[in-house]
Amino acid sequence: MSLLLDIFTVVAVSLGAVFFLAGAVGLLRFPDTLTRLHALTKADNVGLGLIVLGLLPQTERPLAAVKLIVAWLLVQLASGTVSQLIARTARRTEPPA
Amino acid sequence: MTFALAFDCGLAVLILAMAIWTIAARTTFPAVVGFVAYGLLLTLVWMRLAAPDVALTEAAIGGGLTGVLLLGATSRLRATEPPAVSERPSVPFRLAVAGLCTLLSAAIAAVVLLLPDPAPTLAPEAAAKLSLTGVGNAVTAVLLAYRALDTLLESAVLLLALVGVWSLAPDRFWGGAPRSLALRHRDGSLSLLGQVLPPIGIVLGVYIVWVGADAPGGKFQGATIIGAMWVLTMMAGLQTPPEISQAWVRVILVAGAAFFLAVGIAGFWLAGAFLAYPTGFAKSLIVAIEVALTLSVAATLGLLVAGPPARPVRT
Amino acid sequence: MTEFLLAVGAFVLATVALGLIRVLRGPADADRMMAPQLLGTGGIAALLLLGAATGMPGAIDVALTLTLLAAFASVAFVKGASEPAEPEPDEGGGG
Amino acid sequence: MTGATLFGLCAAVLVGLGLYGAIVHHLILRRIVAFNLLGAGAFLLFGVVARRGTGAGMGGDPVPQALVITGIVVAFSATALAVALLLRLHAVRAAEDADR
Repeated sequence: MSLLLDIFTVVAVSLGAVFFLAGAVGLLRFPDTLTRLHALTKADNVGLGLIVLGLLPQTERPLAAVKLIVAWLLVQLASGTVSQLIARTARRTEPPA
Repeated sequence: MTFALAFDCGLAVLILAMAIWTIAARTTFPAVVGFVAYGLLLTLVWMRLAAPDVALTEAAIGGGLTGVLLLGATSRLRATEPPAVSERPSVPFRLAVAGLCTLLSAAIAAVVLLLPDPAPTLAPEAAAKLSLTGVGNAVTAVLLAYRALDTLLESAVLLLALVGVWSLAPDRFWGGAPRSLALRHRDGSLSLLGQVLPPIGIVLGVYIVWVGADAPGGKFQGATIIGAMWVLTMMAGLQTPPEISQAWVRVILVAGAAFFLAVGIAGFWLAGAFLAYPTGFAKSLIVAIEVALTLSVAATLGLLVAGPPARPVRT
Repeated sequence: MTEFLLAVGAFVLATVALGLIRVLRGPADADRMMAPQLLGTGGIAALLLLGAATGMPGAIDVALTLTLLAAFASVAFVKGASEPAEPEPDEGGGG
Repeated sequence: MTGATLFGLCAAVLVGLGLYGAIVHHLILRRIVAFNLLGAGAFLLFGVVARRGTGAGMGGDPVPQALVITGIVVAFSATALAVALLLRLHAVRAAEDADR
């Protein structure tokens, strides 16, 4: 059972790391502000989500697991809001190409 | 162990890169963004140095409040910023300064490499008397028992800084409210964030103050989080900064330091020395002081971000 | 498992560092602001991995603090970008 | 080489960099930022000393750690005061320019 959980952790955490890589590459390679923002949110939502999911079996106390999930939810809320705000600012300050 | 060292090396390289960028950037805005990233990375370094209490403080202040302060100042001064190249000092001067700073760095590096081994430490002494204070977190014990005078003076310094900021107000605005922190155009998503995040943040802040007696955490860490949540509601336009002449504002600001001082003076009679706690009451007094200080420090930090009064008193 | 989690932590940190090149390149201020945003999330992930790897007390609490303040710098930037730089007239504000 | 020594060397470079920026930059805001960078380097040195002083089951010496916490909060309040002074200076200058 613990081996299975460990395998689950390895798979989920590695996948999460790949999404971070994708987010960073997108942030560098995409042509304009809004598409870069799109890449950024993938790392925020899916990358961190998968890492949190993978770490859940490794927690010792239930409180730690709850805190992990709360951390992910808070990042969802903050990153969603910030993306909206940044996108609106980008549209106001630079004319569309 | 090698993985850990590789992690540390990567972290050190990143921090140095961000620091160089912060100093070398041509204009102010990218430099300040670099500094915000630098603060985030420092939080990770403090965790690697086994100092979670410091990491909490750095996360709240370095990553949050300092960024708000510096970015706000950058955008307000942007129009007056001269072109980067025009005001640069001459090359020989810069080379001389660079030489001097390299010497300083080399001297400090030599000191770091020559630090005595085994290192002197006060950890055993701090642990030995820990049971007398009743708290389990040695850092909290240092802050509120062994070196309580430092902490008392610090709360006074915070108030002094705030008085200094307020005294910069033009005469006609004295006693009024600081300028609004809200966005000019009200934003729905930010209002949502300003409504959902603060309740969670306040719970976490109170939790961190509470566990601070026995686990990483404490009043400064918790207070910064609570203060930051207040700033967030002001930025979302849900609250406006209060007029500084109001009595309740003044009472909250001085409550922590005043209570701390009162307990300290009471120590003369009850325990025979200034800031000494009577035996058996140490933990309850420490927690009480922490609660009072949390409220005051949170209010002080929020008002420090808000700045000097910029509106006349409403009558 | 400890080594694996540390290695992933280092990897995540390295990738978000890659993203930091965006601060250098810009071109718009909004682009520059995204890099600390990514670094914030990556830092939270690295912190959680570090905490799980070393069992350090408080790592999750520090990560939670970072999540609460993740939006701060960006909101401050948006406020700065949405306003003229002159000293502004008094406004009523909400509230 | 341990992690603590590594970060100690890192802190040494940060102090030098911060000092360089604080002297060379013309804009006061940049100097404030550079000075904060320097301060963070100095705090980091305290952290390294604390980390080396492990003992009594603690990860580090709690006394320098507590000093750094105090220092971070005080550094923030000093920065807030400096920024307020700077903004006021600019407001006064702008008013003088308008009069002229």
